[in-house]
Amino acid sequence: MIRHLPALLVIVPLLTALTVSALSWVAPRLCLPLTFGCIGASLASSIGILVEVIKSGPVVYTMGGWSAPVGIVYVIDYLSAPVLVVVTAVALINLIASSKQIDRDFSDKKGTFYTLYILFVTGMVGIVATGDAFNLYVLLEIAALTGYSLIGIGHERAPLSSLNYLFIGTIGASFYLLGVGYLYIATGSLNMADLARFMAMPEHGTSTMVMFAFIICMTGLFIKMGLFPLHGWLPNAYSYASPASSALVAPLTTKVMIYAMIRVGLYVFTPAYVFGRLQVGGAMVWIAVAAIVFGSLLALAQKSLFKMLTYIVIAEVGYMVGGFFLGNRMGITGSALHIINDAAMTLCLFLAAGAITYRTKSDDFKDLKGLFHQMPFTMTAFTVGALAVIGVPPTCGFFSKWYLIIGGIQAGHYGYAAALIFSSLVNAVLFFRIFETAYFDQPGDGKGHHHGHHKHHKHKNKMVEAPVSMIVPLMITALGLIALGIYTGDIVTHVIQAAIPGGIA
Amino acid sequence: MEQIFTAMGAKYNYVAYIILMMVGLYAMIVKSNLVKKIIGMSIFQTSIILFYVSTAYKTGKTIPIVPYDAHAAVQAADFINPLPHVLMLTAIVVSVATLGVALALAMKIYRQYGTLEEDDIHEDLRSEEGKS
Amino acid sequence: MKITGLLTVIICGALLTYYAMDFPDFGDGRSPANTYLSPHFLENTMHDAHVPNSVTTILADYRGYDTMYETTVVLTAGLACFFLLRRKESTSPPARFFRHVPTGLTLRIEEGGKLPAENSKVFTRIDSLWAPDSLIIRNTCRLIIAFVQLFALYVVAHGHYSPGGGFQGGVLLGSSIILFSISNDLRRTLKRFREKTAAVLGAIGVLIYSGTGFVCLLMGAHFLNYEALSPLLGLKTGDPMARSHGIFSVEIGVAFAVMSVMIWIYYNLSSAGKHDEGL
Amino acid sequence: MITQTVFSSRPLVAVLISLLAVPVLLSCRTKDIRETWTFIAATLKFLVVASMLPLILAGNEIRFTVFDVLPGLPIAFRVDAFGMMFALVSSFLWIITSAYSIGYMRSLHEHGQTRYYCYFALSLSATVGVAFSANLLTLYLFYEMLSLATYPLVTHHQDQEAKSSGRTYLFYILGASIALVLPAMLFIYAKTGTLDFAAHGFMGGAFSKSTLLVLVLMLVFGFAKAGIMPLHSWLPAAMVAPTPVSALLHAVAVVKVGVFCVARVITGVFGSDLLLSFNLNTVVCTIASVTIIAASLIALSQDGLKRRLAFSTIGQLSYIVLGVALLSPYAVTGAMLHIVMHAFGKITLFFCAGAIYAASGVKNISQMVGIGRRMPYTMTAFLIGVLSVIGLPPCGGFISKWYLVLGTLQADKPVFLAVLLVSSLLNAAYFLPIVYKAFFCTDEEAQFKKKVDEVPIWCLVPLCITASISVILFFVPQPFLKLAQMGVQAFIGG
Repeated sequence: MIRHLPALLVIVPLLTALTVSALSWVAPRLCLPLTFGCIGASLASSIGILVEVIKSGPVVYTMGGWSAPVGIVYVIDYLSAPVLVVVTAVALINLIASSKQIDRDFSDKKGTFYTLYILFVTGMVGIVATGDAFNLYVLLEIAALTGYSLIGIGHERAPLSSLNYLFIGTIGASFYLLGVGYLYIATGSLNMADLARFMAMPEHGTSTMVMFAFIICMTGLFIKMGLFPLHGWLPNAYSYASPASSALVAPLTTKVMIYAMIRVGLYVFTPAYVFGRLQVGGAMVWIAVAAIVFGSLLALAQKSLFKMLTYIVIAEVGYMVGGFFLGNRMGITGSALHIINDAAMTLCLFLAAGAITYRTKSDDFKDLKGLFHQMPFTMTAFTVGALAVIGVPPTCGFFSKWYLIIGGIQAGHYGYAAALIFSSLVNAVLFFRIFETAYFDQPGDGKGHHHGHHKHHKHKNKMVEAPVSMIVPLMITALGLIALGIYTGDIVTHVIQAAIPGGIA
Repeated sequence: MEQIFTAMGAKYNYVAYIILMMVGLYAMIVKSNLVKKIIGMSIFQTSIILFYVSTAYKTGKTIPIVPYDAHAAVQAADFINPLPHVLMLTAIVVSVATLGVALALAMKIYRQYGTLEEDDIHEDLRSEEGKS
Repeated sequence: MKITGLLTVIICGALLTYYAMDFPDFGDGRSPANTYLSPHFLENTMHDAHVPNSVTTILADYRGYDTMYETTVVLTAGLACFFLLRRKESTSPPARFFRHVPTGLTLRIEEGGKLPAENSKVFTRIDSLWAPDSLIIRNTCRLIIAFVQLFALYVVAHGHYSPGGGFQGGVLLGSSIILFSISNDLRRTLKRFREKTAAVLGAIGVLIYSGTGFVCLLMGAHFLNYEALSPLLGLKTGDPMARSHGIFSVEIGVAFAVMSVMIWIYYNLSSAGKHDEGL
Repeated sequence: MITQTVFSSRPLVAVLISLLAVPVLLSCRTKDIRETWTFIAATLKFLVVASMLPLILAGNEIRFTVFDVLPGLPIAFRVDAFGMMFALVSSFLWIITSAYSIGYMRSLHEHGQTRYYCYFALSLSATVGVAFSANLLTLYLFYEMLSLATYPLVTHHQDQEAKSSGRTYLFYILGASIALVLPAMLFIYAKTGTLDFAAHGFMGGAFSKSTLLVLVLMLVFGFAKAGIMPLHSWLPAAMVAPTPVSALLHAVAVVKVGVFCVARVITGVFGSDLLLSFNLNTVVCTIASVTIIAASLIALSQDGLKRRLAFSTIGQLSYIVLGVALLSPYAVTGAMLHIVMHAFGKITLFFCAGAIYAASGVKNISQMVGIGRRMPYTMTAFLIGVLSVIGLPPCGGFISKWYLVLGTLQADKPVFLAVLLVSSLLNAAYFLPIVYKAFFCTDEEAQFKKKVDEVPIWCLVPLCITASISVILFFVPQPFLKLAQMGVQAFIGG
């Protein structure tokens, strides 16, 4: 059974998605339990694979029995195994947390929502597990299509922003396809390991075709992950969607695209090529610095909670891209670690924002008054998430910043280290601005009213907490942030250090 | 300069796909009518399909269907390359799917705002924000 | 906006053309793409799968996993259109048109007006943007549709030997039913091919595809490795015919899926989700 | 004197006691149970810390690794003489301050008392965490935890004034720690590969003089809690907090954490010989003396009693920074002792300020003429506190100042001797008039015609205890003096 785990990881969700889509017409009641079961099963199998990988190295699974260059191959190694676990865990936690929200927003089409939900997770898991460049494109499209439809239904501007997301996402995916096409012309193969073998050959190293393939592939991925100059679609797409779908899409899409960038950068275009031959690292890190600085500043200028969180996502993308293109071991470790941490952080913040909007119906800053009294549990989880984004130990955000900044210092790129510090400061201002309104003002009063030393709270505003099904997953995620922080050492030494090929200093 | 023209002679398929791609990209960026943008998107995707398929061609060779009897020696050189065609089957299906979703979204927007012109939509969005 | 668009396009175009100069010439057989992997497929298609059309072998066998996701993309498109557009009939329908069959008059009944009985012979319902009712079109379509479906089945079945296969056959099947819907009206088509069947059939089509793969898994081989099916089909192991039959069953699944999803998307797009008045 | 290392989990227990007390406090129904639980937690914590004293006095150091968070850099505790002394003082004073806050909060019927006690317990666990941290990472972790735990305490009244002072509080403390300490810490780790405090610093020759100077300045100013000018204005702003908060936190816990971190960095990270060789310690000394003089002058002009105490605290803190930066054995002993002496002296003064406010609602010094007759006990305690802060014989402050002065002579830097003497005069200048006006004034000037009853017993007893301890410490400075000398022995080996 263990031998088939990589296949089961993806096939079980696919088969369940199909049965759920059929059952939603025949027996709609069965849809939710089936969805829970399938995502739980794929989480279990991804944990099984992680243990397998740690024990005995990368797992290779040939689809259809055909070996590497001929058929499609699944390669699950030290880099993809942890990301798999994070993706499935985020999907499971979000499913539990937003079941009430789904009932409220998509009451009549729940079956289809669950199908699209599982297909989105299958796409994500497939992207992380695949070892074939073209297969990655197909899965990219599945994840993208389900993403567009999940985001399409929401508040008033959701369809328009989803259509814009579709246009720019398609350009990104087509650029990636074009890049794979250029690689195919240059080498004739589509399998990642095979392509890497060709990269080592001198005549490919110098050919402009491969260089241009690199540029186009990477531009495609940068568009899909919303790197700074190409991020226009992300804020509207994630803030107008229903909280249930944006809490699924936001933590996963950008992080898995960054995983794809690292996979393509390290395992297709070998590091010797990307950092040695092309010297592209320096310029890319400056773009990442721009992403971090503008992402944080734009987040400061926002008036609504979700919009602010999306700009923080854009800044975090800058962290990871910059970390990767530093080119040294610390930077890449930090970037890989930040994929895991940032997925957890973004999930925690979006779930908390979803719980708040579930109660207060609006995520504008002036409607967040007195939330610490009304929703203490949600706000404590939101605080833990905020501390993680700011980078306060012992939360996980601090430790990925630790690696990223040290990578920046060792690579001599002080601009990048300074940008990270600047962004932590701006994040601190962002979140404490919210804590002020949530802590000081009383609900319903215009401005923070003056009251004397002996003011007693007569109208003890009673607790209007979000439903338990939202609070428990939120608490688990918040504790997960601290656990991730504390176990950084084990994650890095056992998993991420082995993921980085030897060629990097 | 003439080196480019002679090269162009032998590589006109790349020039064709680039022109098509640029037309598609231009339409997507500049046109304000949503349906025109969708048309531009499908041109953009079709150009990439053209690129893949054009690389598969070998002058004067037949389609990749080998003779039926299993023991006949098969000369790979006299059939065109089948792999890009398979990939492009997938790409065609993906572009159809994206087209379908895009049209569904466009229809939903039309139902909500009554117009398909993105500029008019932005106008009444701004006026709406101004009011609220 | 126009200038920036033009500028980016021109710059991209120039860059792409400049870099395209040292690509292999159009149609030259010795380019790396044509010499590395594709000869293996061409030479082994008969040996491995006993299928002359190497495109179908690559499609369903060598890179069968890709095609499974391709069919899933098709299903996703159908689900997305349904999810975005489909809405329940509004309780008070807008103005409706009826034709009084004996006199050929058309009636326009305002909202809330008393509607004639559903199956009354005297009044037949027509679309608000109804095309002139033309006998010729309706009857020729009635004739053609049968042959289109027959040809579609041929295309699906002969994917092994001639260009064709699941996708092309599925689209033909779908287009036959859409032709019926265009010649008559959407409500009659819905009576014959309900939305529920379209949705469930689409899911079953992809289920057939991934199901065969899962059966291979259950039989102990790798996922989508059709050789594991030989005991089921009564063939001795290693017989290429097992792969050929595997490919064929997968093609059927694809045909089902593509047909029903095309129809489902047509239903939703043409009636903007109300499934009441279509093209 | 070779120090054996003893591995025991007692430091972790000491930190966790108040952390675990938080859920217990949250679940208490009535006020009394909650207060008794606070007391139990406080005494337990003090007993655990005290139980480690004999081990430390015998010359060992206690180590305990909590989490291997980063390869080669765990979250770990190392209890040495310096850390033990600071933890002892803060946990002991927590007991007294809990007693005091019961009286104070009850008499003023403050709102949100459960939240108050929980955050108090949290900040204490962070303070003890800082005292016992073995490397700069753990120190930074607990330092940040302390800043965040004290924010709700400072902004306890939740009014507009609390909001703006909370903003300045966070801006200085969190901003400085993220903008200065974090990059410096990461830069040191990137270049040297370790952050564990070592007896003579772990820098080795990794840095040139200019980078060292930048690092020293970043770390000294980064720990803004030490209240060194120009990053000091959060302290007066934090006076808006209820008095027990300013008493324990802004006289003992928070500010002393800042100074403790600066001392740890100077002795544990850079090491005395490295600083002496590059003569960087005089830079720190000059910064400290500027702060001393400026703070004492500003204190003269402050009319609010708590604001005057705040600026005097800023001055006194810089005594400690000056003492440590002089790097001569006597000076460092004096600095360590001053942590203890100033803690007891200043907490008495804050208690008295709180008592006066609770009893008569008077905040400004100008309205306190003749209060001595009405509140004799409070004012005598106030007198003893003043004497200790100024450094006059009957009180403990004298001993620490004595060592500080000897230290300046030992480091033959007479200019700082002058600074110490002038500032002591200034201390006297801004404290003694208060006492004089309180007792010796003519009848018509006395503003307290009507009978002002003394403060409830819960406030008065802690007052007197801390005042009497200040006096006792003058005669028996024993545990702290021995600890200080052992600490100096470890750091400078002088």
